[in-house]
Amino acid sequence: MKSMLLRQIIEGALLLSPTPLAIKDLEQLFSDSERPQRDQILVTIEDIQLDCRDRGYELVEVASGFRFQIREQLAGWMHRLWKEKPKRYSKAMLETLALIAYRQPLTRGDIELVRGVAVSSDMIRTLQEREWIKIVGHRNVPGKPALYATTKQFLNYFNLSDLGQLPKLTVITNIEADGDHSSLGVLESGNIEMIES
Amino acid sequence: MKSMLLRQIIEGALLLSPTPLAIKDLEQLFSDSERPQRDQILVTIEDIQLDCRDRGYELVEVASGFRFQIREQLAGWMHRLWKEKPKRYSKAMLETLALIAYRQPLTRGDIELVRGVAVSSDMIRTLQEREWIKIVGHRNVPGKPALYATTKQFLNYFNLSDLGQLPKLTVITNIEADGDHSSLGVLESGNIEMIES
Amino acid sequence: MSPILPRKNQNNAYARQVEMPFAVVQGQQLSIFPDDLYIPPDALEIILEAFEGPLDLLLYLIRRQNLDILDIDVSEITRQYTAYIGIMQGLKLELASDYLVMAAMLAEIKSQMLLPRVSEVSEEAEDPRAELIRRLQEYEVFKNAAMNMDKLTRLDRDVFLARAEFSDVERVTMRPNVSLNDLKKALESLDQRSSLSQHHEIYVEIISTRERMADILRHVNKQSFVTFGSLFDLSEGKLGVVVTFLAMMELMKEKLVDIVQSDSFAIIYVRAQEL
Repeated sequence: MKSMLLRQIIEGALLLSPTPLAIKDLEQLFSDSERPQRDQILVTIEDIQLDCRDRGYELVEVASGFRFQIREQLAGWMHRLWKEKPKRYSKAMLETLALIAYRQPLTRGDIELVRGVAVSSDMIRTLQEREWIKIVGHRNVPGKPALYATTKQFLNYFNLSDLGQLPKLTVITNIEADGDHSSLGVLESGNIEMIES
Repeated sequence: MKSMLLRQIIEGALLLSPTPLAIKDLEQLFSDSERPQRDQILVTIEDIQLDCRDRGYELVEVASGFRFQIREQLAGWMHRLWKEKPKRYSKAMLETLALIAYRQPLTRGDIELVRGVAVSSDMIRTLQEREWIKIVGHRNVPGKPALYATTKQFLNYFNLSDLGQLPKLTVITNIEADGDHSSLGVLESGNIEMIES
Repeated sequence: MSPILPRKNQNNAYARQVEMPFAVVQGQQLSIFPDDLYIPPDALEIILEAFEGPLDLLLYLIRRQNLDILDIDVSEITRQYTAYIGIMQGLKLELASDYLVMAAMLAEIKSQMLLPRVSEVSEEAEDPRAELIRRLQEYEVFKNAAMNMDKLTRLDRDVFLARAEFSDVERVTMRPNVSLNDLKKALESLDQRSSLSQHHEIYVEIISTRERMADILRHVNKQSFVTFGSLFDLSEGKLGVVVTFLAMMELMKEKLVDIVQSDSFAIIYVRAQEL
């Protein structure tokens, strides 16, 4: 198959598919007789990526494969078109999700232990319905609590190809006696204003 | 505005929008101060069209405006993508549809109340696109939420002549307080651990 | 023997004067809410909503004073923490029981710190604050992780899918098949779940031992002496009685309540231990 046609087929499929396509999905586009080598597909993908470098869109790899997406720098303009306001997630939801992402697999009880508050069933169910987390097993203790882990869809949504790309956990070093205010910056964004009001 | 950025914004918008965009829609992407001339937009569109000539997709003008579409010559390969086994509907989707079928007419809020989880717009849209549900009115309360009901197409699909033919629900007896051990299961999962810790 | 002295006396004094204007001074009854102090009606509710739980509130109190987590002055932090709790209760805000459990834990640590040390050697190993410090540090790590997660590039907020339709007019979308039985089962399992979750909610309200502990604490704090029997609500049935009993045992174990009986078969009284 000519490389130009190969490239057009891959471009077309990636723009048509509502979900990311893995190499093996791309292989399925071809009949047995015309199917290109895996390497050829990869080279083609690199070609496409290179050609997009000045475009408003890019070809990226996320957990379940490759997808075309509109560049982050254009978000401001895109929001004028995108009628739905992006959802904001509560701190509780983000903390729960962060715990599952970094400590998986873990139980609801494990999450409650770290957060010091009860985790609502609704929150867990919402995360499950978004397909960001799923039950991957049960801990072998009385009650057999479910063990939760994150999914590929979670990684896709956050533009990650694997868990290793999650930001490193930061332990805030304790504030030095000489009054280093920098670490307080983190707090200020959230709570301080409210308290002093 | 630099022509490269202008072009990226237009490319992005056309790839984001599910419907074709007319020139006036494209103008709406820009704030008053940065809005380009109509001519400039047209020149940019021609530029983009030219650059796509060897691509798997093209920028075409249809009745209501411009849109990117995948080249017709690729139809054979693209069909293989669609031939993939359809994904099964999620449990959330089935529950939503079942609620509308059995308890119609009802609002999104009603569904959320029973399910305890937000109903996503995607889910409602998918059911509407399939023409299984439609809006039959609005409840006369603040916000005038839409009331959903099933359609004739829904009945046709399930081979029913009317809703009375829906299978009867098995009544679930309420768990009695005395001596039913199943209700204790709920306890074990959540609370008892605390005592033992 | 002395309680751990705050190393940053100046900081603390500053904090007391400027940053905690509505805390009651003199280290006495903290739940009394000064009448002359105006707090906008919604302010405390907002404060409470701003915190994700007791650990979050504690962390805030510590960080606000530039204090080192490793060297927190438990009695000062306890004082401030209970001041918050007291005010919130005074305003009849519904307070999650987790906050009260934390208050109890702080009180316990505080009392342990007041106990004379048997020997200098064991002091290091048995710092009663160790567990709290560990939890605060761990919580802070994930609080930060959650904030970082919010900053990650996100679909439909920062980036969007680039899609194009197929020019072919008759686009065949393969749609999942659904059977009537799927629908029936979906609704049945939903009904079952919602009836279970209704039960579940009731149990969480009535049966949670942790919550019951908080209830009892609330009760005994106010009246300082109550009869053992008055803490049970027989209308809750067997399960309720058992949970109340377990909660009371737990409170005793944690030395949060005293239970006194003057004679066999005499009335048993329950009293809150000094916080």
